[in-house]
Amino acid sequence: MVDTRVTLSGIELSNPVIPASGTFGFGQEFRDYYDINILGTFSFKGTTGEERFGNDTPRIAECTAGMLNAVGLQNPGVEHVITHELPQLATFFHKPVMANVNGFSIEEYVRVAAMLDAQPAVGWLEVNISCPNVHGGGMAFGTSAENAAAVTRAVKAATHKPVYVKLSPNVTDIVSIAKACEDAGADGLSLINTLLGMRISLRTQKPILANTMGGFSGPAIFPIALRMVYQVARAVKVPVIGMGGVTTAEDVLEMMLAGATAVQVGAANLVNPLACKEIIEALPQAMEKYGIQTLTDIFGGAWK
Amino acid sequence: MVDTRVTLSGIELSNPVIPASGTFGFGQEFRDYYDINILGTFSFKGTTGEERFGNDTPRIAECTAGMLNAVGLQNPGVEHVITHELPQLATFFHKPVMANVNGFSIEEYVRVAAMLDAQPAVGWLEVNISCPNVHGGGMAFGTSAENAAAVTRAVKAATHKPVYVKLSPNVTDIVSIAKACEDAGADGLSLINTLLGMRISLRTQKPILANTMGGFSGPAIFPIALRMVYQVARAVKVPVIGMGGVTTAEDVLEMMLAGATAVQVGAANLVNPLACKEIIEALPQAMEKYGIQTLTDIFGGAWK
Amino acid sequence: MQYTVTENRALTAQVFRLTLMGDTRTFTHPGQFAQVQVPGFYLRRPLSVYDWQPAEAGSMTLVYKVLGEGTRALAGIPKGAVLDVLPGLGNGFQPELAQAAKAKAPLLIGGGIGTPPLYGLCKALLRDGQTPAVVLGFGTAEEVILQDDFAALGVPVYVTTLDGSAGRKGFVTDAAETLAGSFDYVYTCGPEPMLKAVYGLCQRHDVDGQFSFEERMACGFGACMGCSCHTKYGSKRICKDGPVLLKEEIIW
Amino acid sequence: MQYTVTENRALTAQVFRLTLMGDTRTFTHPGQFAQVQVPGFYLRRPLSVYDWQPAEAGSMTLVYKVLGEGTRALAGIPKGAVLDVLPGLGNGFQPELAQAAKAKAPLLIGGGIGTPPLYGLCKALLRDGQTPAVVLGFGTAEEVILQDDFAALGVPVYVTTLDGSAGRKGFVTDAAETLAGSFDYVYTCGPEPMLKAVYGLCQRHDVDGQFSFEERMACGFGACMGCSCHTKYGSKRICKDGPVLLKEEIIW
Ligand SMILES: Cc1cc2nc3c(=O)[nH]c(=O)nc-3n(C[C@H](O)[C@H](O)[C@H](O)COP(=O)(O)OP(=O)(O)OC[C@H]3O[C@@H](n4cnc5c(N)ncnc54)[C@H](O)[C@@H]3O)c2cc1C
Ligand SMILES: Cc1cc2nc3c(=O)[nH]c(=O)nc-3n(C[C@H](O)[C@H](O)[C@H](O)COP(=O)(O)OP(=O)(O)OC[C@H]3O[C@@H](n4cnc5c(N)ncnc54)[C@H](O)[C@@H]3O)c2cc1C
Ligand SMILES: Cc1cc2nc3c(=O)[nH]c(=O)nc-3n(C[C@H](O)[C@H](O)[C@H](O)COP(=O)(O)O)c2cc1C
Ligand SMILES: Cc1cc2nc3c(=O)[nH]c(=O)nc-3n(C[C@H](O)[C@H](O)[C@H](O)COP(=O)(O)O)c2cc1C
Ligand code: FES
Ligand code: FES
Repeated sequence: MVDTRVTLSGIELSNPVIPASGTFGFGQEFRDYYDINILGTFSFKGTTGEERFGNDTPRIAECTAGMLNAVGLQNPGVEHVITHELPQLATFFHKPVMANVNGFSIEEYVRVAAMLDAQPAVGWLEVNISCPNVHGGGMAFGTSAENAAAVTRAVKAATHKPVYVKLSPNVTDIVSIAKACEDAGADGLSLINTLLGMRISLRTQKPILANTMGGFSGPAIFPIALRMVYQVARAVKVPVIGMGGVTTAEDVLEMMLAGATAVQVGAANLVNPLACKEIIEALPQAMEKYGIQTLTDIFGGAWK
Repeated sequence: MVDTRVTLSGIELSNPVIPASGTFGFGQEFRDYYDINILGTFSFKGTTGEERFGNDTPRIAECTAGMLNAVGLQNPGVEHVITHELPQLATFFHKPVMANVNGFSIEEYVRVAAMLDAQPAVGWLEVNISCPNVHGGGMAFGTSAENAAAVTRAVKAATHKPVYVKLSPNVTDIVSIAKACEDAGADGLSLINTLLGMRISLRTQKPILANTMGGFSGPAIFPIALRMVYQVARAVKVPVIGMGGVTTAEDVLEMMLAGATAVQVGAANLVNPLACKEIIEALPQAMEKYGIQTLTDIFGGAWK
Repeated sequence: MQYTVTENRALTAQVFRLTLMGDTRTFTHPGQFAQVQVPGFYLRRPLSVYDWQPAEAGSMTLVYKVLGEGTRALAGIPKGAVLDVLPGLGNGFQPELAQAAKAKAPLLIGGGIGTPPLYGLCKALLRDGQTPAVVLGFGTAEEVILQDDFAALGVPVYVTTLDGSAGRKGFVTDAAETLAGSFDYVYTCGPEPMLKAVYGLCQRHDVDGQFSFEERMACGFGACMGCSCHTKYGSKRICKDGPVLLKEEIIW
Repeated sequence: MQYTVTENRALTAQVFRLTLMGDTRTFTHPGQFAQVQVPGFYLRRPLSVYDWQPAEAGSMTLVYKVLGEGTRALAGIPKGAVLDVLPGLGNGFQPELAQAAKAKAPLLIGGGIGTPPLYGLCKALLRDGQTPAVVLGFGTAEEVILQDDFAALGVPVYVTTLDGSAGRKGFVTDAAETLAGSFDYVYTCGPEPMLKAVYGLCQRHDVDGQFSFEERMACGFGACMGCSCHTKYGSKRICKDGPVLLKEEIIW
């Protein structure tokens, strides 16, 4: 029997597979497809201080081996998440959940984080400083080391649970931003969020997305994500949650060899609601194929 | 009859399709497959001051819908290009060619550019400040606006032919770098070069590329390239040559709607030596399908 | 879930009829849709169910138009091939809500490729003892589909074409207008400008109805918020809370 | 170029024999290779030609081992399917150069999946009136391939396995060593450590030879510089200037 357990800031996961924020809602929609308690955990939909409708539609465009989304952080607001989504979730998910924290100002990040920090169901805060789909906020924090550090510091001061900062890949030097977050007290890092991309309709000759540009994710971005996970994991001491295009158990192993402690799965959930279940089931076999007994053994293997 | 002609800095091309540097050698290898005079032009292999072997092998890794290369600017050196490759080329290619200029210092860029500028067969200089596969040079110029401008200024001062600066996509803000090059005198911009990526072998648990990381190209990167072309073309007045994942005539049209004046095709040539021929042949039909009479009419259509 | 293609044939130059064998038990309402994975494409294609036999070894029929690359590829899939499909998505038409409103003589208005889901609906309404009539609108005669299918159900079918090459010349609403008074409820599916015109028709004649919408989707089962729209009762996901909206909640 | 699969059958648990019909006129030498597009994968897979009938409506046979995802998918391609293949790539073995060296009794040394290209070579050498012998090395008896094919050509075949489960136990060079004196030239293809050992054998016995190399490739026809190696005569592309290098140019 192989051992698929990993630990994120003191909380043990039965396996490293975590549905990524924005692709799993608050878990509800996947109940029809499988018992989501088999997951390591999941990261719930990005939550802001107030309810948001998000961007106009179309919000989705197809790409070769991937997709664009410009949802723009649609969510019911942190109050509603606490009063409705989390109690609901507690009826069918019995593990600590990862809370994806968003804001348009440091004050908003702090408020949302503090409120979610107080929820017993929440195991970790994942502070998203990298959403490319909102104007005048989000992304700006993720593309500067100083701003990233400022958000991290403020959230850490207001919370007790482990804080994972989610980094943007749309930067020249992700390592310096990662280090700034680590120095500011981040307990871990999540990467990557979506790459900024675009598609144009030949029929209308205009951008397909109402928002013009959107976040690019799916298997197409895997080599970029893997590179960034490798670079960051080597440079920091805190755990890294790797993501970007992960679709198979082999992808999970490759991410962990690059230095990821756990792995998130995003777009794959949308095209195949059973994606995470299939990855979790395939993982032991893939480990055996490559002679891996204990998953934590391969952590960072590619650079050690 | 539709009109596929475009003009790059005063030189008319019969069509906008240009094989990208590094994927077409000096034209020789494609002669077995078709008469390359049907091309708009082509950009020859990145040339440096001295002969280079490049990086160790493996230099190639496969990805979903794309590939990594870490060739590392293998080339016979500018002298040999001038004394052997260009005379050879003149025997079977009768159009101005695009010279891809590389260097590890501003002096080297200037020297290589000046020597190629003096060649009658050369129509344009494409100054590559963005190769991700060489240490201690190349990339560094492409990730800072000041350095990019400095290379541009120096090359412009030493040459007479139109200078296109080839930009790196591995940056936070490609528009500011593009503008810096324009302000420094660039006659046009080429984008994008490859994205920095990586793959790890599950068999060896080590990076597949001997160089660890490599440049990611192919259809997977198209939405990122298109977004950058859109952003840059809207922000500058000089022509933009768009590239990154272009594989079909439809991709060419999408790039031009984003604001590209001409379009380069890279990795597609490697998996299908007839790629550019097929694109050129399909272009008139694709134009008719979308009601386009004159190709230049759609230039920047998505932002106009 | 895996489904075997038992039929994939052209009805017109652009429209195909696709029948798939497999587990169809998750379909509960006409107007629901399936997410069809076309090999070689990343996202699934949402296609409404035209009709289905609900069973573990059941079957479903979809009628689709070749619009872009994905549906073009779908048209090339041979009989016997296996497709990955998510069935039973969305709310579908809910005649039970119309019955609560005591409707007896509904008018079904379909435009172009919005016509197929009305077929399953029509059968359901007949089973419920209602007396539906059908108005179908197309561009030209060559594009007319499913007229015979509805006729075979024994319901009155009124066809309109924009160029008058078949049926009455004009819009579906022109035909529906002449039927005013004879129907007490509307079910409709078609391009958004048509839905808006039908909404106007309902307003003018004070008739309630159910409207089926389209939106670009990623998941199709409510997880991504890709397909949200505003309604009078807050935001809804076209894929999960729709594609059918009640007239009263639509903001126009 | 398009080729129809006329055969794709297992020789062992991992090794398959693939025959393709189509234009094979660009093959001129044994040891050349083809770039096979496996549907769903971005890069082509380089596979050596085992044998071929050169004609516009010709055929080629490739023998390949399932190593990773691409070759696994290739093994699932049915008879009758059409594959996109670039044929006639690389220099191949050049017996004409050996003849210039007056070689008459060449030894062909194949290791594992390096064995196939030696079959076409062996036939060519026999046609040229030479008297080749063949040494084939594998891991275990279950992995042995093509022994009968060579035997049917009437040449002496010596098999070695690492575990001794078939033929002589040991390396190909152990077997070749016992034949020293009986051969005046070496052609070899196999994993690089084996090639290096064969190089040592040649050095010890002052025999010249031709060595076929592998490298990760993108294009396979000389355009990308993905497959370069150093030789005594400068850098060469394994795909275009190779895959066969002459012993004298190899740097070891
Ligand atoms: C709930 C619902 C039910 C539908 N039922 C039917 C049906 O029964 N028959 C039918 O022919 N069509 C139906 N459609 C429309 C159908 O989904 C599109 O025609 C189809 O997705 C186009 O795919 P493509 O690959 O040909 O186009 P492309 O333009 O190549 O597709 C690119 C992307 O855009 C999406 N897309 C393009 N047009 C549409 C559209 N109009 N609606 C939603 N997504 C789109 C595709 O799904 C894909 O993700 C329905 C749409 C929805 C939302
Ligand atoms: C000139 C030449 C001739 C060859 N002849 C044969 C032959 O006749 N029979 C045979 O079974 N094999 C042959 N090989 C090796 C064969 O190309 C690889 O086994 C095959 O590409 C592996 O593909 P995969 O998808 O199974 O592996 P994956 O590891 O999934 O492939 C990933 C990528 O790596 C490349 N790759 C992986 N291993 C190799 C390798 N050893 N050499 C080159 N590229 C590799 C693949 O082509 C692909 O681009 C030859 C290689 C070369 C260079
Ligand atoms: C539809 C969609 C919505 C997303 N919403 C969020 C979000 O609310 N918060 C967040 O941190 N990331 C969000 N993401 C990013 C993903 O969590 C993930 O970082 C990214 O998609 C890369 O992984 P993938 O390639 O596996 O999808 C979203 C992604 C998608 C596709
Ligand atoms: C094998 C290979 C070698 C390349 N060498 C060069 C080079 O020498 N100079 C250069 O400017 N770009 C080089 N490039 C980048 C391409 O010209 C192009 O910018 C990039 O590949 C994106 O286009 P694509 O997705 O169509 O391949 C190379 C790309 C590949 C794949
Ligand atoms: S398409 Fe994902 S929520 Fe509707
Ligand atoms: S693989 Fe491209 S040059 Fe050899």
